[in-house]
Amino acid sequence: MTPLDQLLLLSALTVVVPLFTGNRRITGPLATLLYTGQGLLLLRMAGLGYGSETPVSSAVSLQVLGLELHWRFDALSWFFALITIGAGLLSSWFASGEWAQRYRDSGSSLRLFHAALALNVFTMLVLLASGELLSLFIGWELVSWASFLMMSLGSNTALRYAMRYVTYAFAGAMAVLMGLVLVYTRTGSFEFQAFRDAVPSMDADTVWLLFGLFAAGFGVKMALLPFHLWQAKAYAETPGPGAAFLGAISSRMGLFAMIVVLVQIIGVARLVELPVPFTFLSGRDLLAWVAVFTIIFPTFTALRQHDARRLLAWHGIGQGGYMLLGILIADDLGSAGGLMHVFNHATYQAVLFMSVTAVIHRTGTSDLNKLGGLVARMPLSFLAMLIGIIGLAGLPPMNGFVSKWLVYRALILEGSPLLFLGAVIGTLGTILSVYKLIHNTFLGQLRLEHVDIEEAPSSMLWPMMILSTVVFVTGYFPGLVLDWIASVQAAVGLPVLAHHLGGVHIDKGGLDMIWVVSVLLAGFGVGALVFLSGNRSKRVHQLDNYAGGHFLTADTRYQYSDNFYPGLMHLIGPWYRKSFRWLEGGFVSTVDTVSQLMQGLYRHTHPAFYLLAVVVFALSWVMGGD
Amino acid sequence: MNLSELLIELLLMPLVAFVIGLGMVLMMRKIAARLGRRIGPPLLQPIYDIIKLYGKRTQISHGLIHEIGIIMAVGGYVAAETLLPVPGMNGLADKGGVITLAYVMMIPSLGMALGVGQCANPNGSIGISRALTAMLAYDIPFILVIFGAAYVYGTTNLADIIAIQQQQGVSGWGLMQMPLLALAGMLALPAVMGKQPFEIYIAPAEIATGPMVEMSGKFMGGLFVMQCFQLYTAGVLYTTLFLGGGAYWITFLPKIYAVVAIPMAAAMLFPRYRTEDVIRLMWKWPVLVGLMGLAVAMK
Amino acid sequence: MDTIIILYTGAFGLIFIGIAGIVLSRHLVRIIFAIGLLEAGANLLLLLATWRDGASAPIIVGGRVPALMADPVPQALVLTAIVIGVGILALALSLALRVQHAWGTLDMRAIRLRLEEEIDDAAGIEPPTSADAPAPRPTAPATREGGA
Amino acid sequence: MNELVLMVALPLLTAFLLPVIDRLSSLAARWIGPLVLLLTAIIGLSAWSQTGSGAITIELGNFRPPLGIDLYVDQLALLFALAVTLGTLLLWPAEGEQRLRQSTLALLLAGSGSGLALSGDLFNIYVLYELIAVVSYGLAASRGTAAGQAATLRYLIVSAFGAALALAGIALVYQATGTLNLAQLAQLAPTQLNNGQGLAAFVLMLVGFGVKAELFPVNTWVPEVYATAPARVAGLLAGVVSKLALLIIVRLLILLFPQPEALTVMLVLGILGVLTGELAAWRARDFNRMLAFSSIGQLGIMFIAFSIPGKAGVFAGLAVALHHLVVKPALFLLAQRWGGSLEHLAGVAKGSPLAAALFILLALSLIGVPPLPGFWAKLLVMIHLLEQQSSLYALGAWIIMAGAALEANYLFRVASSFYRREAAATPPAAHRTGDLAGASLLGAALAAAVFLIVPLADRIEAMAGQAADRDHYIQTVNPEPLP
Repeated sequence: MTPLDQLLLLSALTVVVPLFTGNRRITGPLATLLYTGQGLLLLRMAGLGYGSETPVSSAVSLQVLGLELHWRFDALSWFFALITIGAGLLSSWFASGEWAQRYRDSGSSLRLFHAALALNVFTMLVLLASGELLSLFIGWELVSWASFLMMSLGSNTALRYAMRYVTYAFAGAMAVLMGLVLVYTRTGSFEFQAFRDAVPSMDADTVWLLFGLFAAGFGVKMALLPFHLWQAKAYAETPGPGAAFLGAISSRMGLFAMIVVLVQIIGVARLVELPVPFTFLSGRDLLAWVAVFTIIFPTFTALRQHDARRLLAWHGIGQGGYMLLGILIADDLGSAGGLMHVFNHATYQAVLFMSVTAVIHRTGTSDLNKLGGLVARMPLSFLAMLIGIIGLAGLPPMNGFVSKWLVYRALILEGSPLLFLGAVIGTLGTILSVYKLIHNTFLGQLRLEHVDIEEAPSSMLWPMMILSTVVFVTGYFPGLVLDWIASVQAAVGLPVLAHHLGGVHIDKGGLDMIWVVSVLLAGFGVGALVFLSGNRSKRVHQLDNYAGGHFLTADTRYQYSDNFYPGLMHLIGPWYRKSFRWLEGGFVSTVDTVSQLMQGLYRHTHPAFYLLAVVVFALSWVMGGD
Repeated sequence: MNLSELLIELLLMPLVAFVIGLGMVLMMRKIAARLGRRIGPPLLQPIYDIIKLYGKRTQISHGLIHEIGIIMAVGGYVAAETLLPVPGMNGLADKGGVITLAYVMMIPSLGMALGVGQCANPNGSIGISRALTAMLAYDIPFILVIFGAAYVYGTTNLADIIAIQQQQGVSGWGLMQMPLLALAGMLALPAVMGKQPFEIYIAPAEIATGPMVEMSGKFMGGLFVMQCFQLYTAGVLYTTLFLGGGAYWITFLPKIYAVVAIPMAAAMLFPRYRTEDVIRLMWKWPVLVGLMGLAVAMK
Repeated sequence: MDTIIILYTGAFGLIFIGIAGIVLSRHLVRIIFAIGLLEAGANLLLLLATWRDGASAPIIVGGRVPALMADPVPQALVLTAIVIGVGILALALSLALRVQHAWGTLDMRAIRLRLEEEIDDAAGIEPPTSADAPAPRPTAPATREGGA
Repeated sequence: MNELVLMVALPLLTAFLLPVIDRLSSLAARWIGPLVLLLTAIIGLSAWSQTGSGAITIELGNFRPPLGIDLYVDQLALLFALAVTLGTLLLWPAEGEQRLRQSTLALLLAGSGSGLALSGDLFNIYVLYELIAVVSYGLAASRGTAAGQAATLRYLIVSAFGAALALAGIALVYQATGTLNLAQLAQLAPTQLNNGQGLAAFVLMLVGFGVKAELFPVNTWVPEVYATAPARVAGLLAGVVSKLALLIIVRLLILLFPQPEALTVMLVLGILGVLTGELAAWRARDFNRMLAFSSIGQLGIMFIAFSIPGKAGVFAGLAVALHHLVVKPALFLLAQRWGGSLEHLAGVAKGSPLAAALFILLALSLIGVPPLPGFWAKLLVMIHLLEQQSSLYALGAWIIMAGAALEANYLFRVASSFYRREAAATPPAAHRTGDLAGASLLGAALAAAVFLIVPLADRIEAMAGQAADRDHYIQTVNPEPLP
C-alpha cells in the first residue's frame, strides 16, 4: 500500500463517514479532521512538491477490456491535490460551526452536504492521480458528476443551473471521450507515453482535431468562452462553503487536464505549428485569444452583477483565463505564472466566497443593493475580504500580483502586446468590480436592519483568517509556492523557473516581493507617521455627513450602490449584447426545431411510406450495384 | 551596493520626490494662475497649505478605514518612489520594475477609494466611481505605452532603460526611437496625473460631490501630499521611459518639470471632460496612436 | 418458361399492389386487404422459388418415387404462412372493428389524430398551442362582477 | 442435453393448458406461469456451463439437417433464451381482470422467444417471429382502451407488412440456395448469396425483422404502443423482444450475408435511428414516450455497433444490447407509476426516494458515465467504430456522442425535476412493491456489474467470439451436404 493508496482510501472514508454520522453536529468537525488526515498523508509525499521524489504510483491497477488502468501521483498532481485538500479542509471547517446549524435548521441535509464535499475532494484526487487517458476520463466524469451533486444541493434555482452545467459538462466529456478514442485508434493504447510518441507522426489535421476536441472538452469545465455560461450561476447558487470550494478549485480540474494533454503530451510547440486557415494565427494563438476573451468578457459581466456571489463567480471564470494564458506561453515565467495563479486564485477566491457567506449568514442577503457599512460590525470579515479583493485584483502585496506579474512579464518577453493589453483590461475591470463589491458590502452607510448584527462566528473566522494569511504570506514570500511550481514544471516538461524566496531574478527586470512588500509596508508606516503628525481627529457618527445643508436622519440611509459605474456603463452598456446567451438560445431553438421535426416524423406521417422508401431505395441500390 | 546604502537611498528617494512634487504643485498653480491672468501663489504656499491642513483643530474621522485609506494613499506613493530610479539613486529598480510600479501606483487609488467609502457619503462614493472609471480609461493607453517601452528596451528594469538611452545620447531616447508611443504617453499623461481637463472625479467645482467631500484637515492634507507624489511619479516615469531618464539632476529636473508643465499648459485650455468622455477620448486617440506606435516599434 | 414469367410477374405485381394499397389508402379495411394481397404475393414468390415445371406433388405413394417432384419445403412454409396470415388478418379486422365502435371512424388519419390526442390526454399533457392559433373560445359568458 | 427443448416446449405447453388449469384451480393458474418460467430458467442455467467450450446442436426427432429441424445452442442463444425467460418473469404482465389471458400470452412469449433464440432454421425463425408478433399485439392491446387498440392496429399493420417482406426475403434466399437451414446456408452463402439477390434478401429481412428491433423507418409504432400499452409490456417489448429480433438479424448477418454493403445499410439505418430517436426524445413531454424514443436511439446504437465487421462488432453490439436489456425494463418498471406527463413528476423524490435514486443510476448508466457498465459498452463501440478508419463509421461515432449528450440533457432534466422543492399538484401514486423490487433488482445487477466488469467483459467477449465464428457454426451443426 503506497502513500497514494492510503490517501485515496482515507479520502473515500471521508465520503462515507458523513453518511453515517448524518445530520449530527459532529459531522463537520469529524470531516475536517479527516481532511487534516488527508493533508498529512499528502505531506508524506511532499518530496513530490519539491522535486526530490519520483512519482508515487498506486498499488491498484485494473485490466478492463484489455485496457490497463493505473494511477500515480507526480508533482503536478501533488500541487493540485494540495490545493484541493486545503480547500476541502477549510470549507469543511467553515461549514462545521454555526453555519451547519443554520443549514440544518433550514431543512437541508448536512449529511448530504459533507458527503458531497468529500466526494468532490475524492473524485478530484482520483482524477489527479490518473495514470493514463482512460483513468483520466473516468476521473473527469466522476468530478463532473460530483460537482453536479454539490451544485444541486441548493434551491430550485440551483437545480436549474446545475442542470445547465451537467448539459455542458456532459457534452464536453463526450468531446473528450471522442478525442481519447481517436488517440486509442491511432496508438492502440491509452498510455500517455504512447500518445506522446505518436504525436510527432500525426498529420496536422489529426492534431487539429484532437486539439479541438480536448480543448473544447476540458474548456467546458474551465468555463472557457464560449462554454462559460453555466458556471457563474451554478457556483453562486451552491451552498456557501460549497461555493467556496468549487470556486477555489473545481474548474481548475479542466486546467489540470489541459496541462496534461495539451502541454505535457501534445506539447505547446506542436500547437504553435498548427496554422489557423486563412489567418496568421496558430493553434496556440487561437487558444490564447480564447483565454484572453475569457478574461475580459466574464470580468465585465461581473462588473454588472449586483449579487455578491455571482460577481465572485463571474470573476472566477475570468481568472481562469490568466492561468490558461500563462501556461500557453509555455516559457518558464509564463507557465509558472499560470500555475501559481491556480494556487493564488484558490486562496483568495475561497476567502472571498467565505467572507460573502459570512455576510449572508449574518444579514441573510447577498444583494449588493441591500448591504452596506458592515465594516463597523464585521471588521474581521472586512479584513478578509479586503485581502481577498487585493489578491483578486492582482495588486501588491498579495499573491495574486505575483502570478499576474509573471504572466505579464512573459508576455512582454514574448512580445504579444494585444494579449497583454487584454489581460490588463481584465485586471482593470476586476479592480472596478471588486471595489464595488467591498464598497457595497462593507463601506458606506450601515443599514438600519443591520445595526445589531455581530461579527461572524469563530468557526467562519478561523478559516478566513488562515486563508488571508496564506494570501499575504505567499505574496510576501512567493518562493514558497514557486518551489512547488518549479517541480511541477520539471514534471510536465516545461522550462523550469529559476527563483528565490522573494520571486525571480532576471537580468532584464526581475521581481523581489520581499523588498517590494517591505517597502510598501514601510511606506504605509511613513504614511501613518505623516497622518499621526496631524492634529487629533474626532470620530463622528456615520450620519454626521455633509449633505448640502440638509440633516440626515436615522431613518434615511443614503447609499450609493446601484449602477455603480454609470459613466462607464453609459459608454459600454450597449456592448453587453448577451451574444453568448443568444448563441446558446439559438442552439437550443435549433435542436428544439429539429426535435419537433423528428417527432413529427414519428407522429404524423404514414409509417409505411418510409418502409416503401427504404425498400425501393435498397432494391434499386442493389440492382444498380450489381 | 551594500545594504545600508540602499536603505539610505530608500529613505531619501521619497523625500526628494516630495520636495520636487511640492515644486510641481506650485508650478501647476502658477501656470493655472498665469493662464487666468493672475499672479499665483508664493513659493512656499504648498508647504503652508499642508501645515495648515495638518494643524487644523477640526479633524473629522469617519472610522478606522477612513484613516487607513489616507495612510494607504500616501504610503503607496512613498513605496512607489523607491521603485523609480533618479540620478544617483536606483533604489529598488531591479527588484520591482515598471510593471510593479504601475501596479503599486494603483494602491493609493484603492486606499483613497476605501477611505472615501468609509465616509458613508454617497457623494463621495460617486466621486470614487468616477475616479476608478477614469483609471480604467487612462490605464489602457498607459499600459500599452509601458509595454511598448519595455519590449523595445527588452527589459522592465527602469535603471536599465535609463542606461540604454544614456548610451546612445539624445538619439537613443525613447522619444526618438518610438515617437508614436511617446505621443500616446503624452496624451494619457494629464489623465494619469488626474489634472485638467480630466479632473471631473475630484469635482473641484461641485462642492458637494467627489472624493474630497468628507475630507477635512489632515485627511485633506494627506491627499495633498499624495498629489505631490502623483505629479512627480508621472513626470519621472515618462522621463525615464522616453526622455533618457536622469543621469544628472541638472538635466533631469528640467525634463521632469517640462513633462509635467507642457501637457498641463496645453490641457488647461480645454474644458473639463465628463467621465464617459474621458473614456471615449482615452480609448480612442492615445490607444490608437499607441497601437500604431507598437506596430512600428515591434516591426 | 412463359408460365414462370407470368407467375413471377403475378407475384411481384401482388407485392406492389399490396404496398401501394398500404401506402395510398386511408381506409383501414382497404389497408388490411392490401396486407392480405402483399402476403399472397410473398407466398407466391416463395412457392416459385423452387418451381419445377410439370412436377408432381411430393408424395410417395406405394414406394414409387415420381420422376419430377415439387420441393415440399416451400409448400409447407407457405401453408404455415397462410395460416399465420389469416390469423393476423382476423386479428386486424377485429381490432379495426373495436376502433370503429369506440371512435366511429376507420379513416387512418382520423385515427392517428385521435390516438395522439388520447395519449396526450391520458398523460395529462395540454395540447400544444401556437402563438398563431386563434384564441380559445370562452367556455362560459363572462359574468360581470358587482353588476347587480 | 435435450432438456433444453423444454425451455421452448414447457412454456408453450403450459400456455395451452392454462385455461384448463384455471378451471381446476385459479390459484394454481396464477402461480403456475411464473413457476414454469423459473423452472425453464433453471434448466437454461444448468446448461450454461456446457456451452462454454463449444456450441451444441439439438436435432429434433433425431433427423439430421437439412431434413430435420435443429436447435443451435451457443452461449449467445442460450443467454437470450434465458433473458427472455427471466425478463418475462421479472416483467410478468398479468394483472387485473385479464390475468388469465395475459398469463397465457406471457408464457407464449417466453416459449416462442426462447425458441426464436435457439432455432437454427430460417423457417422456424419466421414462424416463431410471427408467433411473438401475435403475442405482442395481444399484450399491447391488453389495457383494453380504444387508444391501445388503435395503436396496436397501427403496430400490426407495420408489423404484418414487415413480416411479408421478410417472407419475400426468405423466398429469395431459398430460391438462391434451396435450403433454409442456417448452417447449410452458411456453407452456401459465400458462393450463392454473395450477390445482388442476396443483398436484396438481406435488406428485405432486415426491414422485416427490424420492425420489432425498432429499426429506423419501421419503428413509428414504438412511441404509440409504449405510451398506450401497460408499462411492463412496453418494458418487455423494448427490453427483450427488440433484442430477440436484433439477435436474428445479427445471426443472419454473420452466417448468410458477408457483403460489406449489408453492413453499410445497417449502419446508415442505425445512424438515422440514433438521430431521430434521441432528438425526438429530447422534446418528449411524457415519461413513456421519452423512454420509447430513447429506446429507439439505443437500438440505433446497437445497429451501428453490430454493423462493425467481425467479432469486434458482435462484442460491442452485444455489450450495448445486454446493458440495455437490464436498464430499459427497469426504467419501464418505474414508468408503471410514473407514466404520464413529466411535469407531474416534480418533487417526487420526496415521496419515493428509492425510485428517484434508481432512475438516476439507470440514467447515468444509459448515457455512459464511468464506471457504470454503460460506459464500457459505449467505449467499446466507439473504439471499434473509429478503428474502421472509414468516414461513415466515424460519423456513426460522432452521432452516438451527440446523441449521448442530448440524452444526458433530457434524462437529467427529468431527474432534477424529481428533486424540485415544490411538488406537482397531483403527484403520482407510490410505486408498488413488485415494480420497485424488480427495478431495484435490475439496478443492483447494474451496480454489481461495476465490480464484475472484468470477468463480465471476458465472458461477453468469449460469447461474441463464439457467435461470430461462422465455421464453428457449420462444424457444430455439420449438416449433410445438399443433394
